[in-house]
Amino acid sequence: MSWYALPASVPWLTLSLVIPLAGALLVALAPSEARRVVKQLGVLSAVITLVLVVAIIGGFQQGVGNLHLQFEETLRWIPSAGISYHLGVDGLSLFLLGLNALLFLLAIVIVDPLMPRLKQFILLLLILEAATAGILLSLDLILFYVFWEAMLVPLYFLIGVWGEGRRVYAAFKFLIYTVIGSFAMLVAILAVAAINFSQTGQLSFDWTVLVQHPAAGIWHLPAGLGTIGIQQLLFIGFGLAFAIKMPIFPLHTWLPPAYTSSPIPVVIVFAGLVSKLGAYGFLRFNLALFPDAAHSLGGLLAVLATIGILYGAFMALVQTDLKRLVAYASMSHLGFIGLGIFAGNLLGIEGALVQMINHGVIIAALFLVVGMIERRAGTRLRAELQGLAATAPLFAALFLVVSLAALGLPGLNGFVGEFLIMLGAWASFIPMAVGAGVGVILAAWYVLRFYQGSTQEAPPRPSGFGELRAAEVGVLAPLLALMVLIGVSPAFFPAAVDATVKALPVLLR
Amino acid sequence: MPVPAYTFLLLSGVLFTMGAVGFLVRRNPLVVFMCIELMLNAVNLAFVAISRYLNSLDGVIFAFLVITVAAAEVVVGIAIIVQVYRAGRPMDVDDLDLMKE
Amino acid sequence: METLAPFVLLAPLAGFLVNALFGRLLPRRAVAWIGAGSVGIGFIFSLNLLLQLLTGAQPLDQTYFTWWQSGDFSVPFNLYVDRLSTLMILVITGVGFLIHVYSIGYMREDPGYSRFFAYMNLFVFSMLLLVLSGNLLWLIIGWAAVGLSSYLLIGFWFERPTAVLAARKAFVMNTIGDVGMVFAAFLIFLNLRVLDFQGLFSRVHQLPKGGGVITAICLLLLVGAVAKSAQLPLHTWLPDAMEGPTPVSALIHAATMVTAGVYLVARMHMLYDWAPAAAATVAVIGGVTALFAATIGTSQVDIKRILAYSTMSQIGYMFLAVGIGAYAAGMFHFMTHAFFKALLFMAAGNVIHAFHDDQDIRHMGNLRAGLPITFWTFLIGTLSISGFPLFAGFFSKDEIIRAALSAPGTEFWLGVIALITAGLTAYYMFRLFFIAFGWEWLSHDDRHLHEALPVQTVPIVILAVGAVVGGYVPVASFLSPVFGHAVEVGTGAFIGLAALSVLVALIGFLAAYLLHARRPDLAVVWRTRLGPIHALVEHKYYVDELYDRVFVRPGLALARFLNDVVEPRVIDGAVNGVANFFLLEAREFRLIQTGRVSSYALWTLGGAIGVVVVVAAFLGYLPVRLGG
Amino acid sequence: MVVGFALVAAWEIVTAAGVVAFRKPIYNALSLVANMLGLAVLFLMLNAQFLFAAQVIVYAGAVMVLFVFIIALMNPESDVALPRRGTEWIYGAVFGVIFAALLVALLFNRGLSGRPGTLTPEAIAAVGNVQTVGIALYTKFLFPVEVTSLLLLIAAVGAVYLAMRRIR
Repeated sequence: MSWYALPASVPWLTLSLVIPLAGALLVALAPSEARRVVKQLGVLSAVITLVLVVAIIGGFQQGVGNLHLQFEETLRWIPSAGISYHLGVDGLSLFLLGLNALLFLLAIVIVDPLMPRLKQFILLLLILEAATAGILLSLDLILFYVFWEAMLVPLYFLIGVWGEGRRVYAAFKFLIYTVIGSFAMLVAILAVAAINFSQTGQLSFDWTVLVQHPAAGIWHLPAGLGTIGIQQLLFIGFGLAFAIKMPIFPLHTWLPPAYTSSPIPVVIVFAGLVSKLGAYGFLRFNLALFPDAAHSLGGLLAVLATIGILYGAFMALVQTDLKRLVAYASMSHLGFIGLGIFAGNLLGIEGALVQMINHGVIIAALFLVVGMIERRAGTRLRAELQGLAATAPLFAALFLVVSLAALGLPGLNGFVGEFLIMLGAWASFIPMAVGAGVGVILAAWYVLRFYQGSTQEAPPRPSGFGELRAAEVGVLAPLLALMVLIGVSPAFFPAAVDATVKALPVLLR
Repeated sequence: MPVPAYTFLLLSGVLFTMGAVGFLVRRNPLVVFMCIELMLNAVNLAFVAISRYLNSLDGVIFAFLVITVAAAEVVVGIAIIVQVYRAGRPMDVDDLDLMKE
Repeated sequence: METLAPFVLLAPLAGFLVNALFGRLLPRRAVAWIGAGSVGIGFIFSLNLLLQLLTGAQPLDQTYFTWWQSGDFSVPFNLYVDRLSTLMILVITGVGFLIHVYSIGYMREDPGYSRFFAYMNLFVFSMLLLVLSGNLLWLIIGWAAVGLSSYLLIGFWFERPTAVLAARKAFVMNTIGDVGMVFAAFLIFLNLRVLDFQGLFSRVHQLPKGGGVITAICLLLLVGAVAKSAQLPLHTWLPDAMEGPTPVSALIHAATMVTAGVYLVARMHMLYDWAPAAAATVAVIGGVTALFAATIGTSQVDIKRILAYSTMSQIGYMFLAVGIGAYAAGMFHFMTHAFFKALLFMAAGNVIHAFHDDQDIRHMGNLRAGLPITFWTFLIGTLSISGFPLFAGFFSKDEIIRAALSAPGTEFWLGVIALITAGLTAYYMFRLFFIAFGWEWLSHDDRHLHEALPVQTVPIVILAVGAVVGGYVPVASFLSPVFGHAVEVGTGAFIGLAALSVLVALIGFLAAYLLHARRPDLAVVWRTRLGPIHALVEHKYYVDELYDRVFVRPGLALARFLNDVVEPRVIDGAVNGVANFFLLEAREFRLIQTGRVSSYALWTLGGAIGVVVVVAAFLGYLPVRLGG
Repeated sequence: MVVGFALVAAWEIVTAAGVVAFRKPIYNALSLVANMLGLAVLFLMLNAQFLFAAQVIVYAGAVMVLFVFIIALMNPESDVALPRRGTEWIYGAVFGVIFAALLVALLFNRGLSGRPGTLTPEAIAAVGNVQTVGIALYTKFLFPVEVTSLLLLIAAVGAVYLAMRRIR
């Protein structure tokens, strides 16, 4: 944002990875009976990380640096294989990094200090934070892969151990899906480096190297079955991992059980952030490294994304469990992000980028609201809730703002992204934009059913539903502030990401 | 060079494969461990051979580290086996499926 | 002017923020002062803007900050103050202020007092934003924000299931319109690379006149206008919206918000002039809606619903006007309509309060003694809307009918429809008046009806003055810098047409007098004689039922089908099927999770082989070659 | 030299087969000792005297003593008594053959390539084998060595911990 210049001698990005890990170490060393200390350590390290990340965002300067990357750090790791510890931040990752720090802080703040195995829970959350930050920051494909896999482990345990319902089933389904995707990605990573080696004679897994030499060539299928472009193959390899993570229809069936089973602090970062990492991966790798394939396969993926928008919206319409409802709503919104990415033009991609932030903010707030309802009412079933606005007007008011942002009301943040995405989609594939428009109408329908069903009509049910406490307002407040800020004046966003997006190879074709 | 490099590598590959097959087909945990040792040794051989033919010490050092790690692994592994044995479970890796859901 | 324009917006915004954040802590009197006062301040600022324009100031287009800037997609936040928007903000803040004052009395016993004023202020702010915005994007933001405040106020009494449903219906239908407008914005930007009005108006002629693009743009804008203004076919939310408190109906669903569609077409008149087919569509929709709603209005018994259909019908007139290019006439009717319809609604509110929230006109009657001020002002409003000579409605409606009749071709037939509608209007309004305010035949002398407080009656009286003298305001010449000068008709034609429309209104009045004051038994006879037609009209042509069968139920059924069949059986089933297919041979390996070390090792080895094969193939170490 | 290598290689394969095939664990263990000693000889042939010593001391000495000790302590039944189940071993064998074939194919297809370093046997001999290795260990590879030592420590602690508690 160019507010100031940070001294270049400090490894800022490494610090933002190390601080959560250091926090995790401190938590590990603390006695597990000292619940308050454990939680405060967790909160403290998340706060420090957030401050650091905000400092990085403030010191980010648009259009500066090699490939617009800033705060770059490179350390030799396995030089003979062209693998290095290479971190950097640019317009693609900058605000996601901030979202990461914010959501993890909120997640740790709302952890119930009396929960079983509190210490391990916070420990895993902090490790997860470092892993997700690493995914956003790494510029080396192998390093990226390491973080990508490292993310899986804490997430698996957070769902499998602290989850609810069929938690082991949910965690395992998630794991299987992800591992299949990861395998495809690993093969593709190795292949990318190998092809680059055969084309340039330089063995490197470095994104900054690979991005300058897109793979070329065609593979002749055996027995004259036709040909397939190498880029397309690699695109599919990477894309499978990211499409599963997002998820893109029809690879989504792990999502409802996983979100429904996750405890609220986990689902906030899971839905709010981890799903965005799939979209980020598409931008960082698929669109940057395989621009030709992005053009040839973008249409297909845009169709799938649009189906996802509509499918998620219809599913959300009839869910009875609020958590499941929000899970499908999230899927529908992610369809928008996918559509923006695969529209493959400046506005679509910038819309997708800003919508990634918006979606993180909105979905986290929605799940927070569901958590508040569940904690008070002891149920998440829509049929058992009614009229809560009468006993908890403040809750209803904040819930309303969140709902409006979720259905994309102009003036709040959801609209900004959806507008740009649909504009970008309209420029590329008009039918997809129209489909997305139908999704917006459906969103108004299901979000209002959700909001009105639980807060309106009379008599209030359950009757003893209490008003929000100051701490809960405090947790929602930063999210609400972001909703309004991004909705009213989002100009800071393109000011920071424009240069990076414009330089994406897919736009230069 | 009286013995070509690839003969060492060939031997290494054969030993490794034998270890892997043993690992897969044997069910006595102690024997399974021995098969792992066999595989590690095969890899060591490859390291040292390549190191020798490239006039470098890196492979030797790596083999040294592998030996160390293998020792550590054997210690922990055997400790676990002893525990399982003391708990009265059968000595069959196929019956050790506690990791199942 | 630069400094003043934002304050018109900021005053109600401040009122909203104060009442929303601290309203529950403030005393009611303070809430009322803030709520009404902020709109009053906005009115004073608007008057000042008017004064400046009248004394020769140029229209203002001032940019305050940038909303989004990337590539040539640049959207500022700018305000555009010309004579059209000034007329709008005068009506919004002026009538709005009176309705706020009225609400102080009307809502005095409601527990949600501060919430009500917060919502009302939010509405005024949003409406002003809509009108003052200097580009399409912020117009859309204001557009949606008025929809939001309308939603909030329709569902103000959220304990009532009907109100909740009505609110949701209004919101979803308006969202359809919003999406239409957003698409129109896309087409505009992608073809002309601008979204601000000045740029748009200067570049619109780059498009071929009457071509597909400009027609599509205008039709998509029309979707938004139709949804917001409750015109066919997106009209069904407006009658249900009467679930909201009566001041809301007066302000939002009569005077201001529902006329936003008219404003939109008038604001975009350069586009509609460039797309004759789209403009004709606007006119046809307006004419048909005017007649359609008027017929429904003849058969309803809920006082607010009759007024709601009347509103639809009157807005149909305005659409007709702007559709045939008589923009000034449409805006003129907008202004007079704001006066008399707000008046009618607020008077109806007094009646409803007097009858303890009973809205059925058949339970009312003979109100002259109990509610004298309400009675006389309602009569003025009725006369005005029916187009009786020298009242405001007479002038504005006549101008529209005249414009339509004097035009050639199909527009002439629209003029005929407008004439018929004028007669129907007089009929249903006097039917309402006779039954509800009544003559002698239904005497309830033992009732103790109380006239409303002065805080409620004074605004009505002021509006009654407006409903009389509003017709003498030279709106057309005031707006001539925006729309150009209207075509003048000769004096003879003028008098002839005026006489015609008065005649038609008189017929309507006499019919109402005969059927509902003189011979009520005749009304019963005719109702049975017209059996099926009456039922069709009484059930609003079954449009609600049609939409329910065609959209709502199939939508939910599709959703259930996806949820119950497709998701578990097809998609998840396919996933599990793939897994089963590959693992069929080795049942012990069921989904890798055997927990057995050897099976894990087997998978590992298999994976290693796969990786080695692929990498080797890529590097060219195998006879099969992959890659470059 | 070639004859020596052939002998040792044959020895290696035979003993490895013994490790895999013998039914009684004590025979497996003894085969493994023999195999490791053979490997040590191969190290010697490859001019890695230091590793030769390490192999004999650590593997053939310490590790194998541990194995034999445990076998003697527990006297586990041999595999023979256990009924054969499942078909995994077929997959194992098949995969093993494929893997071996792949390695061989790769090896003969491309041979070896790489950038030779400077530490020829003569250069090493000039300083002394152990010294060269020692210098490399404590300069260039200091960090891995330290990490490995930490790993050893953890393993020792873990083993003690495991031995102390009874699992259910």
